[in-house]
Amino acid sequence: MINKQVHTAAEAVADIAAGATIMIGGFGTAGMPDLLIEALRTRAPRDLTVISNNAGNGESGIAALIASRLVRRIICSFPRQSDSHHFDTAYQAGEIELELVPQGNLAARIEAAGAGLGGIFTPTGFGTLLAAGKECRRIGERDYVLEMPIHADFALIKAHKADRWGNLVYRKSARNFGPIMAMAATSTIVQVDEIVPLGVLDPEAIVTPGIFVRHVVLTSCQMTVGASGN
Amino acid sequence: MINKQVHTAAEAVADIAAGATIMIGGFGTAGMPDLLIEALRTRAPRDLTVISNNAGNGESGIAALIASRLVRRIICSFPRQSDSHHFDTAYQAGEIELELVPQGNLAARIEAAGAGLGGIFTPTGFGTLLAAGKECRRIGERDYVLEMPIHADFALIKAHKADRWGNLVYRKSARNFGPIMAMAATSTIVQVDEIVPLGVLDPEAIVTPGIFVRHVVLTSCQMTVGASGN
Amino acid sequence: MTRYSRNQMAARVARDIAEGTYVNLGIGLPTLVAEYLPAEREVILHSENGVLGMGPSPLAGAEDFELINAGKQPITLLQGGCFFHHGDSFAMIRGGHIDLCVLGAFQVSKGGDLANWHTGAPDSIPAVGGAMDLAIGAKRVVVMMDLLTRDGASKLVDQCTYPVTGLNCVSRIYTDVAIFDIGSEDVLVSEIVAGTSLDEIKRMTGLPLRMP
Amino acid sequence: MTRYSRNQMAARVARDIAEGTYVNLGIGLPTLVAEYLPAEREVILHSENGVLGMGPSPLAGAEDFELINAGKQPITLLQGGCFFHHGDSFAMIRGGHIDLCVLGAFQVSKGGDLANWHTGAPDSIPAVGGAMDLAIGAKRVVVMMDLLTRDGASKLVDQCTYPVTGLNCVSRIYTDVAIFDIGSEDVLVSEIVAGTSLDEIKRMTGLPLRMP
Repeated sequence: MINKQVHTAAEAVADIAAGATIMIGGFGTAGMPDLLIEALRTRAPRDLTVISNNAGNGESGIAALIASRLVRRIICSFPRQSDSHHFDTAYQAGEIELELVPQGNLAARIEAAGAGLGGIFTPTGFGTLLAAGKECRRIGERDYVLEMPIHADFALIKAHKADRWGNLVYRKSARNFGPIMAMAATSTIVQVDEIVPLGVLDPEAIVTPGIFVRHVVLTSCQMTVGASGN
Repeated sequence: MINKQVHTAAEAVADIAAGATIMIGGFGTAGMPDLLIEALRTRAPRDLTVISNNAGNGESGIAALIASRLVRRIICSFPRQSDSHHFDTAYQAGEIELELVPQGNLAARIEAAGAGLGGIFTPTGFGTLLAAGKECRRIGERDYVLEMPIHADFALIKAHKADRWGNLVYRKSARNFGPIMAMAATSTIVQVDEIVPLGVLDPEAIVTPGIFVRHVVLTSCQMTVGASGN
Repeated sequence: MTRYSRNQMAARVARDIAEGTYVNLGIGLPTLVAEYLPAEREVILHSENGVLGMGPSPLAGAEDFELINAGKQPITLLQGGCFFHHGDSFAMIRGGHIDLCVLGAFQVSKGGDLANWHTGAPDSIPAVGGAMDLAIGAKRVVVMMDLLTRDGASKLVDQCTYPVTGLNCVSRIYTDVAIFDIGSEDVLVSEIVAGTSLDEIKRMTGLPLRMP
Repeated sequence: MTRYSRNQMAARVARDIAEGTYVNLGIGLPTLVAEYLPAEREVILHSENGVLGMGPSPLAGAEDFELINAGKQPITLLQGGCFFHHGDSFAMIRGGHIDLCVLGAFQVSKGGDLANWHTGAPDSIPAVGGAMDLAIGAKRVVVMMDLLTRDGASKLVDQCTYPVTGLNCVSRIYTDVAIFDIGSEDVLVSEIVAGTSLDEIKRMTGLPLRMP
């Protein structure tokens, strides 16, 4: 019987090694897989490349990974925020490399990876600093920049509900990067609020089919493990 | 108040003129917008370019458009079928131009148009007759063909339910090309089984947001019009 | 000289938005436009983090931090609204499906180039978000800004000195002093806030403007 | 010489498909493989027209012609199955998410080139469907075919004479006579149907084959 559920976040991230490229879902805190990021920080593989919309807020999540000096490089659209001080410090000290990507190109490059495309011509960024050094081409009456797919070894995302096949539904704007990152990573690991029996999720409304999912872990798993006697 | 419903199929297709490029949804008969195609055949604009997976079966749908000599060119993946005799005859008589596209490239090119991309490098078709004369490029360890987006003036598709904003859900494998064609056409016209009040469709389960839809018409509209006294 | 307040500018922008328009309001000043759309006029607001049909802010205590806008503020969803992922959301933008995008700006050039993402200061940390996609994606991109900086320099310029966000993408500029339309040849002053003359505006901008 | 029937070939392919595998079975002969997957082994079948989790054929009278497979035959959906659009469906294929694709073939070359879409006859109407995407997309592509044509020519060839569907994409070929694995240097005969010798197979194909 297929069962993609694992019982602890530590188990879910157990084979993420130093040097891995990791997509992390979320837009701000909506859809941020906080449990999985914390398990990753505890595991502490170094030299990570992180792909995410932001570069961390406050003290938790990606900010905590940066504070723990696990992140060598980050690909994101919006690193600078009012509370991105861990990123800011690391960046200004030259300890972290930044690839800044317009948000829609970030999404499109992740989608291109998931769909097996080798590159895409996008109009976004043409004529700007962020297209510097990139191949450009006029197609029809418009100018485009050639952008390459962004793949990852792992995607850490958050969804609302899953079943044992790994089918996922999301909740409101916490969906954001989850579905496309799930398609672009070799291994997708999902933190969910609830696991339901197979057949409960409406086949017309499943957003991420289980084919894109490797492990599912309950957000409440730490507590569950604690409650059961550890 | 926004209301995308129109009351007859004739009204829905009223501004499709000769020379138009038209996407037609469906995979075989599943998802085929038969009512809209019949209204188009009645209207009879000539020199159409049709983009669809197949080139018509039997006597109705795209086959009827071809039999009425309205189609100058067809872009599809699978024209030859056991009952595609109208296409076969027109093709062999040199009366219809065929651009044969692998099904996944057809989908990806339609998606590229909807997403505003200028071109995509796809691995499908590399080294085959269908890539003849096209730009190819090795990227990483793989060979790709540059394929261009396919736009349309109109998309005729079938969905299951709509609301007055044009939000759509589909039914089973009748979904197929509907959602991506809706995004790639300037005007998308949808035939639906049912129109429900705004707010009835689950916002987590809407497949095509109304932004991609111009007109919605009930599949039962002909009967309704008839019943009301014509 | 009379100048529009932020609220008056927002009200003026809102006046031009017809029922049925799909609109993305950029972070900051443009967000205020939503407050001036009459409730009976159905205008569908897009947020690039995957929401179409944004409603008003939630009541205090009713916030749901999984239902936020691009500025990461809690929002509500109207009946008929829906959710989708970032890929689809930016396909809406890049693919020209959004009718109108209202953005703030550091500078707009007379050719419609937009600068609104980066001051170019060498020690600053750059952040772009969706700015470049929004700049070039919508069917119509308009800017909402004070005409002058605090130092009195015109933000409507001959050529942008800040790094650009997009080229030749702005159609109209709503300012506290006047409304400007970017023509193919020159810049038109389409509407002037009462009490200011075209000559004054020409002096403020240093540009050869004309009335339509 | 003993040869596998179509059903025996299908059973043999099915034996190699482990639980949890995501599989696309091409139109025609490969479809038969589904009949030999034991019900208790969860194998998830993909159909390129937007279905994951295909179940057995419906009972007569229970067909739903909006629930069909790529061959346009009515199917059913298992619990846990789902629907998606053609874009996502081919992203699954092209993006390498399908573990295994089983295809029929006119010819396979010793280098793993596949020809299965077009006889190349000048007066024929070409049709490709999803063949080229399936050929190059899945993590592992295997072919299922009789080794010889009705005229006795080998379909495992030095170089394809029919127009190719994809280059260097086939890993394994299940035939009525033997199973062949395409190695980086040569073709291995991994399993022979009882009663046939390697020498006979070499004669049938005219290729320098070896046992692993």
